[in-house]
Amino acid sequence: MTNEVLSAAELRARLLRTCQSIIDSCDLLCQADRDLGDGDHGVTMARAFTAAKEGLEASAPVSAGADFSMIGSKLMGAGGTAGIVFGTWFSTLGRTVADRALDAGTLAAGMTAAAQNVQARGKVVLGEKTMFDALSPAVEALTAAVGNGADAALKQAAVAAKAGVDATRQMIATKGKAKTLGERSLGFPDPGAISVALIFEGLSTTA
Amino acid sequence: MTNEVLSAAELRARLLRTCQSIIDSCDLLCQADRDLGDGDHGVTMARAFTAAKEGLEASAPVSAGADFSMIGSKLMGAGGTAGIVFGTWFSTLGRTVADRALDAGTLAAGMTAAAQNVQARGKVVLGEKTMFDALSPAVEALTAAVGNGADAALKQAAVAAKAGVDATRQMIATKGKAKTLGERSLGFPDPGAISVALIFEGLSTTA
Amino acid sequence: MSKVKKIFNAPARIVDETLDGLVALSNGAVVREGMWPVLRRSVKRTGKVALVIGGGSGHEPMYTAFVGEGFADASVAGEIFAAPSPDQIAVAARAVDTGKGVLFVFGNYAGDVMNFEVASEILAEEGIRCATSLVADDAAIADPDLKRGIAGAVYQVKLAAWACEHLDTLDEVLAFVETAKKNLSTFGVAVRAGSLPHTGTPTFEIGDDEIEIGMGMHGERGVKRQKLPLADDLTAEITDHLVADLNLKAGDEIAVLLDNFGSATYAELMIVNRKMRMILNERGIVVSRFDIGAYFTCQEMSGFSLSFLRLNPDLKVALNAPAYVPGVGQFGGV
Amino acid sequence: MSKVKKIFNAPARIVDETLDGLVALSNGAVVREGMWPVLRRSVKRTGKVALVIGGGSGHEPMYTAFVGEGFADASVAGEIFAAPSPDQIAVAARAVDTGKGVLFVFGNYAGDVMNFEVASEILAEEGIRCATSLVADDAAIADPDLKRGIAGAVYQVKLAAWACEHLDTLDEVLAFVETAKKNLSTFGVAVRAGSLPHTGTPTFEIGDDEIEIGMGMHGERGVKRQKLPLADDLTAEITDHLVADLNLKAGDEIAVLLDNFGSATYAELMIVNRKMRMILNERGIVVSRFDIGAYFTCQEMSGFSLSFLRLNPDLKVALNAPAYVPGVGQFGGV
Ligand SMILES: Nc1ncnc2c1ncn2[C@@H]1O[C@H](COP(=O)(O)OP(=O)(O)O)[C@@H](O)[C@H]1O
Ligand SMILES: Nc1ncnc2c1ncn2[C@@H]1O[C@H](COP(=O)(O)OP(=O)(O)O)[C@@H](O)[C@H]1O
Ligand SMILES: [Mg+2]
Ligand SMILES: [Mg+2]
Ligand SMILES: [Mg+2]
Ligand SMILES: [Mg+2]
Repeated sequence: MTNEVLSAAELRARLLRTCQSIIDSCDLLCQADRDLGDGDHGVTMARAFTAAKEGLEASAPVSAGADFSMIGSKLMGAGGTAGIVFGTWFSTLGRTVADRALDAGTLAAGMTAAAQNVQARGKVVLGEKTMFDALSPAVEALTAAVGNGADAALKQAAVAAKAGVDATRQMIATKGKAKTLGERSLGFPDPGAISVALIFEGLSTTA
Repeated sequence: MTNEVLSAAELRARLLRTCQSIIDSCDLLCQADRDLGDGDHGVTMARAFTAAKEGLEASAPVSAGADFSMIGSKLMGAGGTAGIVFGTWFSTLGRTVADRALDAGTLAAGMTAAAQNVQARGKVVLGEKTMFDALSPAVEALTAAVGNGADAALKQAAVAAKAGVDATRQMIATKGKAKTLGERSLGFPDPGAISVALIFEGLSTTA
Repeated sequence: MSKVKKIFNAPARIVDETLDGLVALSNGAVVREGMWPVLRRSVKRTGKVALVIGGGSGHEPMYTAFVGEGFADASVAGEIFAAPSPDQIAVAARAVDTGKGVLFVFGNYAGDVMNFEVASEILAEEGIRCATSLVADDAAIADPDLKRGIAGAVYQVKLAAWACEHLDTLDEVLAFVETAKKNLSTFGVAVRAGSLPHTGTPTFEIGDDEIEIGMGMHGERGVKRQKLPLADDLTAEITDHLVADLNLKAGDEIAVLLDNFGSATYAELMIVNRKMRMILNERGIVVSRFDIGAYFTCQEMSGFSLSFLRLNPDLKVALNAPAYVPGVGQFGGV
Repeated sequence: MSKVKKIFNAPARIVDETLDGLVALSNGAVVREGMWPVLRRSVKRTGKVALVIGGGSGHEPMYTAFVGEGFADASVAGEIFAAPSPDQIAVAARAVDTGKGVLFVFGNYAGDVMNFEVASEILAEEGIRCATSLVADDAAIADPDLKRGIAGAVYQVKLAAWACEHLDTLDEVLAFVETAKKNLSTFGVAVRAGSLPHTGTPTFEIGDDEIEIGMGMHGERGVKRQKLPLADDLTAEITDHLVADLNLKAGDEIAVLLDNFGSATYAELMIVNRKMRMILNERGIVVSRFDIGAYFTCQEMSGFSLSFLRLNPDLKVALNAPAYVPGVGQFGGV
């Protein structure tokens, strides 16, 4: 089934699955962060998305914007790099989407604004081996596929995010905890980028 | 060859080999002490017998008594339980043998006095799972075999010391670092007893 | 590989219960701000720039416990190795602001920088002025923007506290600390990683004869790995590096902080201290204050760092001002 | 199993270089007695009973560093986990005897007992009177003869130092310390063993979910092994044990020393402190002094001990007398 507009109920279901998928990936994300950072990315993400999930479960699905905002503020409250970066993403998305119906164009506009805010907050550019290296190509793919509807666009975004993760393997980190590793950061995928791919996978998957 | 009297030169050769044998047993003795104590018995014994060996090497073999005394004071200076206990043994032996020729009777008298002093210093009785459980039977065996000459008596002592080591396996420690282990000390041989057996083996072996 | 065991009730309760433990031992000197992971002096000081410190937990006693005489007005504790969130930081700042603004001192890590930045924006909207003096003392890294904040934080916070106490405006305080920190440099090494209590897994693997040089404080690795050297050679390398970094000359006076990352033994630190003193003596550099202890830790990481602070009359007064925090006791140096 | 790495030059030089490191940081307050492993105050005190402490090394800062105001006149350091030899002990005693005799305070271990005994015999022949107050505070062991000397040593040495300073004769000093120590009890636990630097091998193996209860200070094992409990349950067990051992009642005042064996994290200690306070509060037992730190360690062993000292007016005065040792700093408690 192709959704030209993602209903609040359908989005809610996907968001809940996304939360669960992050929570279930705790060990995987921690291992990725042990290779490059301080080993806690999974713990922080799981804590943040548990709070987000609880927030969703405690409220009725009113609008896409409200759900994104709720998640954004829960992530932001979880602390850590992950909390502020992913929180900025979802908060901006929520603020931009607001109470509009979630069609491909609205989603693309929201994601584009979100990626810009993440970039600004993180003072990050492409190629620094961060989650932005998955987020930015995903948002671009989503925007490029906007004519195919929200569902198809999200699927393209998920593919691009995964490719973005792979691309981070070849990057030398210049932001985050891996920045001091120099060439030793080569060969490992960025943990935050993996989280981005998991999120787009969750958002693009029907039950 | 049976020595009715152990010459100062022959004793010296055996003492040097004994020192070396203890030094070479460092790991074995540490492992035994890890099972029951603080894991350092080999280190202390090796340190003590290295000092003893250096002392011997720096002096001509004048008399058995002098060699025993020299070893005693080197061991005593090495510190630790091993230093004081084995130091007491050799110091007393040296003092008792003094400048007498080392026949079986003199040796037995010296060893008997030494065992008594060790017992007094350690406030230890048989069955407490210490080096005394190898030393005491060894000295008894040596004394019993005194009529067969010094060499044969030392060989009997070595056999008894080994049996003493085995017997410590079945004992619950009530002295030394293992005393708090209770039944957990069962099954392991006492490290100090192993050292005693190594020493009698060294003393009873011709090159 | 065997798991690292710790004594706790639940990983998610560690930060909370650590704060409660600190309050419990302080005889009323420090309290928590509600249920927040914020520790503050129980008696609110007035008419001064407020000092708020913080960062991820797991490095105790830094930053959490360093609240009290001669140190911060409040600390805010994130989860282990994770920066505190903007709302937590804002709570800490509001609790101690006296109208003269708030100085934040925390380490130069992406997460901390971003979270404190958002908090500052929130507070600015409320009319509370905030300024930040980043701790970025890591001599292993040349680029100033990339320098991490490590154990020199202890000195930087102490100097900041003095400035908040004795200087009038937030701008003056900030200028003092920013100038002071140019004299501060730290270098760390580790032979074994610490582990996150949640996973019990060391944050990095390292060979039986290797050492990580230029170590950070979260188990993120250092700048290079090499064969384990003799203590004297290692100490010489570190000492020379710090002397060069601060461009120290004969006759210079310094304070030295020898920080235990967690499970270094006291003997190791003494062996390092011995050699460092020999080198500094030879060069005519005077150690006029020395602090040794596990002040800024990384769980059970085995390693240490040396921090040098070049002293001048002003910094000497500031550094040697009386300081006492309940969870650590007197901080008077030798 | 991977080796434990330490930063040193050679195992056989660790004790020596630790002593040199202590002298180097002390600004002249302590010196070595010749080349001996003996640290003493550089200015010889007169007209008082002298206090000499010591034991095997590897537990730093105890005993080695605890020389100075409010602590010992001299310490004598054996090799790691090995008692000092009689001649070393005698050197320490001779260096600080003022004619009024010497009190030895050291732990109840076979090696220490025998070596100090022989030293006392040597010194007696020279006309120096010595007496011994054994540290035997281990609450895990019921039989007084078998009790080991663990972290309560810090308090016992401090009380002994006060007595040496304020009482006239060796007999009076000994009587004071022997009476005082009846109020002292310690209980330790560990989740991971330390290792001897010479071998780099932990002194015992322990399962991924086990804890050793009633732990000693040399890696010799505790009195039992059990599944790792929650921190609160463990703390309750230890606290109850100590309360029973000292027969503490509501209204009693105690001092508490929470000792880090080596690589316990500060957070773990705070979690323990938190629960201990709750239990003591409930029972009406007042903690009027608290000391926390890695004072008596066992290499990188992971664990801690709680020491309770029941206070009375005399012990309070003695325990709270000013104390400062260069290698540790102020020892003032909270
Ligand atoms: N400046 C930055 N901007 C955006 N993302 C960043 C930045 N620095 C780091 N990250 C992302 O954060 C991830 C690490 O998250 P996490 O482990 O939660 O934080 P921390 O590094 O504080 O432990 C990295 O993998 C990277 O993707
Ligand atoms: N009271 C004692 N009398 C005689 N020997 C003892 C006594 N206590 C312990 N020992 C011996 O000392 C040995 C341990 O020596 P060592 O490891 O060097 O000393 P420590 O226990 O001080 O580490 C034990 O195996 C035991 O044989
Ligand atoms: Mg991380
Ligand atoms: Mg031993
Ligand atoms: Mg982190
Ligand atoms: Mg020993």
